[in-house]
Amino acid sequence: MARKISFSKAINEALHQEMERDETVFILGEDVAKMGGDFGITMGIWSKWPDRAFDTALSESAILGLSCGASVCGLRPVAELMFADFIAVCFDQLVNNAAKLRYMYNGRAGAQMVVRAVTGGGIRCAYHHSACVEPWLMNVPGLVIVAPATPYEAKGLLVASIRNNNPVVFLEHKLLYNTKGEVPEEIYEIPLYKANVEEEGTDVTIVAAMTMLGMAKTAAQELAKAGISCEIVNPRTLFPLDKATIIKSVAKTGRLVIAQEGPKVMGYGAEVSAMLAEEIFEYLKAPVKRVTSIDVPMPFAPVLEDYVLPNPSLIVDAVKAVMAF
Amino acid sequence: MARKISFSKAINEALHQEMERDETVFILGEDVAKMGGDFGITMGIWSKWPDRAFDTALSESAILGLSCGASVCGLRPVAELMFADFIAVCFDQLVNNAAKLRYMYNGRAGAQMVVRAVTGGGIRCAYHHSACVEPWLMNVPGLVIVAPATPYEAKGLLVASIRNNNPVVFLEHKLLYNTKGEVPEEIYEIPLYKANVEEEGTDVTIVAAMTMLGMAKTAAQELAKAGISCEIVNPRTLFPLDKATIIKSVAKTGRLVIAQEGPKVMGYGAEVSAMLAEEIFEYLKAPVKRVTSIDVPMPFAPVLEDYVLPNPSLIVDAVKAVMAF
Amino acid sequence: MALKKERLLKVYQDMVLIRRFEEEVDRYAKNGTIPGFIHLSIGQEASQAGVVDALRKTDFKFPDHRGHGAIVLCGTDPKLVMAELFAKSTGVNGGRGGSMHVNDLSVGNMGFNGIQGSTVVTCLGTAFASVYKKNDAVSAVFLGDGTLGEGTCHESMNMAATWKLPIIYCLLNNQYAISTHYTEAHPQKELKTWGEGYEVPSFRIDGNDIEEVIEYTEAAVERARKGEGPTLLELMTYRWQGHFSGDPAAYRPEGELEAWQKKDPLIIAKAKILDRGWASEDDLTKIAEDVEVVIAEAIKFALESPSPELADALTHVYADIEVEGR
Amino acid sequence: MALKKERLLKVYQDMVLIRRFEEEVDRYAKNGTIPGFIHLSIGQEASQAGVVDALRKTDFKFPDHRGHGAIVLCGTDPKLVMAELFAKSTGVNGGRGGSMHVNDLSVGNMGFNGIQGSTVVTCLGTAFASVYKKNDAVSAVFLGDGTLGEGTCHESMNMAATWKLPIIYCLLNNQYAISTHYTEAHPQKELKTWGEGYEVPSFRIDGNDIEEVIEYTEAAVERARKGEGPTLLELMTYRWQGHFSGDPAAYRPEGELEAWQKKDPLIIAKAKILDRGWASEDDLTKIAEDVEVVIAEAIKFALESPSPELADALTHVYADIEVEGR
Ligand SMILES: Cc1ncc(C[n+]2csc(CCOP(=O)(O)OP(=O)(O)O)c2C)c(N)n1
Ligand SMILES: Cc1ncc(C[n+]2csc(CCOP(=O)(O)OP(=O)(O)O)c2C)c(N)n1
Ligand SMILES: [Mg+2]
Ligand SMILES: [Mg+2]
Repeated sequence: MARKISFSKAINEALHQEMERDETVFILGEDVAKMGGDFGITMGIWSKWPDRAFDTALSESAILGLSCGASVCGLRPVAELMFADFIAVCFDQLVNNAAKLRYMYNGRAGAQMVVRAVTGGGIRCAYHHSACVEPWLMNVPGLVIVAPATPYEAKGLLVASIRNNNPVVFLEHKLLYNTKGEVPEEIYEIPLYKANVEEEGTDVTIVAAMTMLGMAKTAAQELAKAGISCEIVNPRTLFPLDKATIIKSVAKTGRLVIAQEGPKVMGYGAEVSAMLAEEIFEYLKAPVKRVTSIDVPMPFAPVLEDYVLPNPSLIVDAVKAVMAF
Repeated sequence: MARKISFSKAINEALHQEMERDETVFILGEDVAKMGGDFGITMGIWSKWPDRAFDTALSESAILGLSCGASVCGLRPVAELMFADFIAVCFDQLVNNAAKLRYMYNGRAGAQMVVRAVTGGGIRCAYHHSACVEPWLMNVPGLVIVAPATPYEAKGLLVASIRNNNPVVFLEHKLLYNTKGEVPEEIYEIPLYKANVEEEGTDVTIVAAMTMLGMAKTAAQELAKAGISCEIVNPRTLFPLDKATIIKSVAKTGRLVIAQEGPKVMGYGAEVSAMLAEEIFEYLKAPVKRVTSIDVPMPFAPVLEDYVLPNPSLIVDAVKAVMAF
Repeated sequence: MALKKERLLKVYQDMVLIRRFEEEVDRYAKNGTIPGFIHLSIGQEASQAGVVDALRKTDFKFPDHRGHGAIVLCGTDPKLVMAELFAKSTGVNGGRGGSMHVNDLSVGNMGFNGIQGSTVVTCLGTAFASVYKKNDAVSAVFLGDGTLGEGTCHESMNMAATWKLPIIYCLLNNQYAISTHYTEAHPQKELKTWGEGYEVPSFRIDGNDIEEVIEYTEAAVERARKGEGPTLLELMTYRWQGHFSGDPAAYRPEGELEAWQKKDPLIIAKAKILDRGWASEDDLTKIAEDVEVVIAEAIKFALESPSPELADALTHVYADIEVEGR
Repeated sequence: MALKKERLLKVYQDMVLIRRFEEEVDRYAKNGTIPGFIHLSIGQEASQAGVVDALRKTDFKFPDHRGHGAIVLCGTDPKLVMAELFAKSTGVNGGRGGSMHVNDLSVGNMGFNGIQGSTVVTCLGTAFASVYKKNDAVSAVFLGDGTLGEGTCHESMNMAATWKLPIIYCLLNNQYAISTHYTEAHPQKELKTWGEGYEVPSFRIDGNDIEEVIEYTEAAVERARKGEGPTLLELMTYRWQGHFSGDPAAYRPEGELEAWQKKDPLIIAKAKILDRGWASEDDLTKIAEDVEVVIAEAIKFALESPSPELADALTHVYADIEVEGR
């Protein structure tokens, strides 16, 4: 049976193998070099390539600005922003610089960079260390947002992201770091912009990414007992979205529940729902339900955070509701 | 007949009257004092209240940070950010400071501030001076986004925004500044969080804000000739959205077209559509169509900008399409 | 500057209190009782106690993320601070904020913002308000050597210096930002040089000597109250623990911690007290005992307090709109 | 430093060229032919021509929003720049960028970003790439006195100084940011003091004297190529026009413009040439005539060129994804 490693290890391995393969790849960020990253993800890179791993000051705009400029010179920066919440302090560099650089240079150059960011709630760090940032970025043409759910995806999608010539925001959910799964040792790519049908089903489609995928699977087992067959679609790339795969699934099941972390209003589930209402309205048999966090800043107390975050039983309820419609 | 003034004059008058009424109100921003603002909106305030109007350096994060701190001390800052695109450089101050301050202080204080920002395309200033920023902000609980479409709304909604105790992003569309309309001289409030049914109709609901309202009305006249009766709903407040009014209208017409400037993917139209698919799916008779900008950075050349922006005939086509469904 | 006897004894007790407070926090963080990340200020007591002591209750104090000490000394009952760290409903912020977000407007503790560099611009507003309202309240913001990397520091210092706002920038140079030494993140030999680039009075001082901290802070406060503008204090100190409770801090060279522990702010203050014959060992033991009572009460209170109600997650998002729960 | 004869004549011609270029741009902006906002660099020619002349084609140049002059002198055919401003498909950026976004990587013109302060961090990357690839290309970024207010300036200077990156910060102090005088937005008597806060060599120089500009830029270039790090040049100059073409600039005191016009960079250079007997009035008239030919051609080309095709709006958003039009 194949080798099992953790989500963190999978990312670390992808970085090592890409650094090995392509000397234009380098890493930068706060504490990513000598210490190997706040979450230990860049471990061992600096000792192997001291000239290609850089500890920076707390200057996120400089980190991304440098990455944009270096990209134009043909390099492939992989920047770490620690908590995704910090994208807010360098937001302009992402949406007005990186995202628009290729357009501005008429395709002669672009921001071929990866921004790794640790996303989501669950570790009791309250409202400045728990954000799901994809909604801030999905209205910005030029950006790519990748969201792996398993160690296998983490490695293959990161390799593809580093090789991709667009600015990629690579979301790493902190609750996934210690999850384990089968990961090939050799280097491989999982294509961007392609969703994955995780489980086939006939009654209802559940769209779920990152930690929500596991919750959706738990819910699906529960629902199977009640005789409800769920098809689970994992977007993998949140933006641009793989419309075709989602449309195909919902055209078959006629029902959709989106399981998404983060506030409901203008979460990425809104776009999934609106896209379907526009493209295959005639196939929809029931309301499109969104299972999300409660729309509040993330509170600190564990009981409160657990209450605010979505969970499998909420998915079960939502699916039963659309089935009962 | 009542007095007609321009959209800019209406905003200027609201500022003067609120400054007059409440001495905790002050204005700050780049060139807002002595020059009266890059767009002339704050004209005459500094000469009347030299101690309550402040020209700042090009330091948008400082402008908003100062506004947050001053709010906590009971003042009511009205900051101008010139082009809304610049919200990107102080994004953190809006989403992580202003938006969360009341939550953080458990209601003992909050960011009772207004951020005026000039939004949208149409003046050939390309991709860094044409943004529609509401999608960046609508997933952030705590914020309010107000979007006036007429001089009457501009005055009444700004007065309400200044008196409101939440952080309000007040969007002023550059193409509306010179439009004229009836505006009472006396001070008045138009309630926030309330949409307005601009025209009653029976066949289809068109949701349209700011400049899109005028386009929707033009389209509706055209459609009336074809015997199609449109109900036009102007959200006025984009976030939090007045769900009730939109739901009531669509429950009646059974059809919805959202006319929105800015890229389609994750534009605010996505939330309007998703909200309806969740709440009143059973009333929907046809696909929900979104008429938007093309999903690209805004190009400079007039022919290209006009091509990228939405227009009335696209609304006509979309309505005809949902009617033909 | 030598402090008066009573005052030195008082701030010594302050330092003993926050040292013990943090030691207990560390214990309950390590045994899993306290959730989330905890940044301990052990070793930095003189900087926290000195700055706070030189300010009034009505002044605006912005603690940093390593701020429990300053937070307690601002005047909030230690019980309520401890309960907040323990995520209890009786916490000063109802358990919604935790270690990084303890605030209490009634004592001028404006709280920290988890985004480094954010309070550095927020303090412009409290200082601006003092000028606007023509009162003499001063704003003091704590920031670390690493946080000085944020662009907001420039925007803040530039505006404060131009408008002569009453702000004291308390730059706690504890040598490291997580694993990165300040000399690797900044070009200056002394970080205070940065402040001179704005023509702002800037001083590098011994952040472990409570008398020196109070002397320079009082001078800065006086300038600020007189409308002479901001001051930058680079307080040289050291955090004994790693970045967070549990961080092995492997990035520190052999013996560095031990060298700094010889410069323990409590030992320095104690020596002064004894040298001057202002108290006996027994008197100081008595102080320690008094502190233990406070600490024990705080822990007991925190442990026995109930968790928040679920509905507490939903309040105060908006001033005028209710958020619906599940 | 006195330039060699040929070089002084060359940069004099450069300045005449960009002066005339801007005068024509102003005309076509005022008559509505050129769309959008136009920021004219008339009065700042010595700073633009001097800095560009001291650099190589392979160096990275980041013009500011008032950058037409520098843009033309980077080496792009003036025709293609003019056509870009006229929003024509033949423009160097196909008419998609316009005045604020003219770039041409083939001559090292990295273009401007409409968000002030953005290129100030982007240039970290081009400079970093020189170090990473072990070549000696230098990065030069133009920024205005107002733009110095942005937090990115701090993050950039802090990192560039710490890592000794080959960057020249060309701070064009033309006195105003729109209507705001630099003394109202910054605390320093001289803005170059800001750079000293990072222990970076910083100089305030006469931005209207082409020889002084070239002398200091060359020194900065040499330091950069030798790996000695960044330099800050505060170039004292003045924009004769308002902020944008059409701005009445009512905020300027009586006579200020006239005083600066006496310090016209072209007059200063011309006087040197004549004093040194390096050219006659006739020679200079000849230079002016040669320039007129270039300008006339550029205008003709721009006027006669076609507008972009609608499909041009859709290309190069992503490297690998087509955007669908209507
Ligand atoms: C904008 C932002 N970037 C990064 C972080 C993560 N972070 C939290 S504390 C810290 C180090 C701060 O170092 P310093 O300012 O010296 O304070 P110290 O921890 O040494 O007391 C970092 C990088 C953050 N919270 N916010
Ligand atoms: C982040 C940002 N804030 C504000 C603006 C609007 N703006 C454009 S130019 C300008 C003034 C710049 O002044 P300065 O840097 O001195 O350059 P100058 O116009 O004097 O050449 C302002 C405020 C902007 N483009 N970007
Ligand atoms: Mg530190
Ligand atoms: Mg200027």
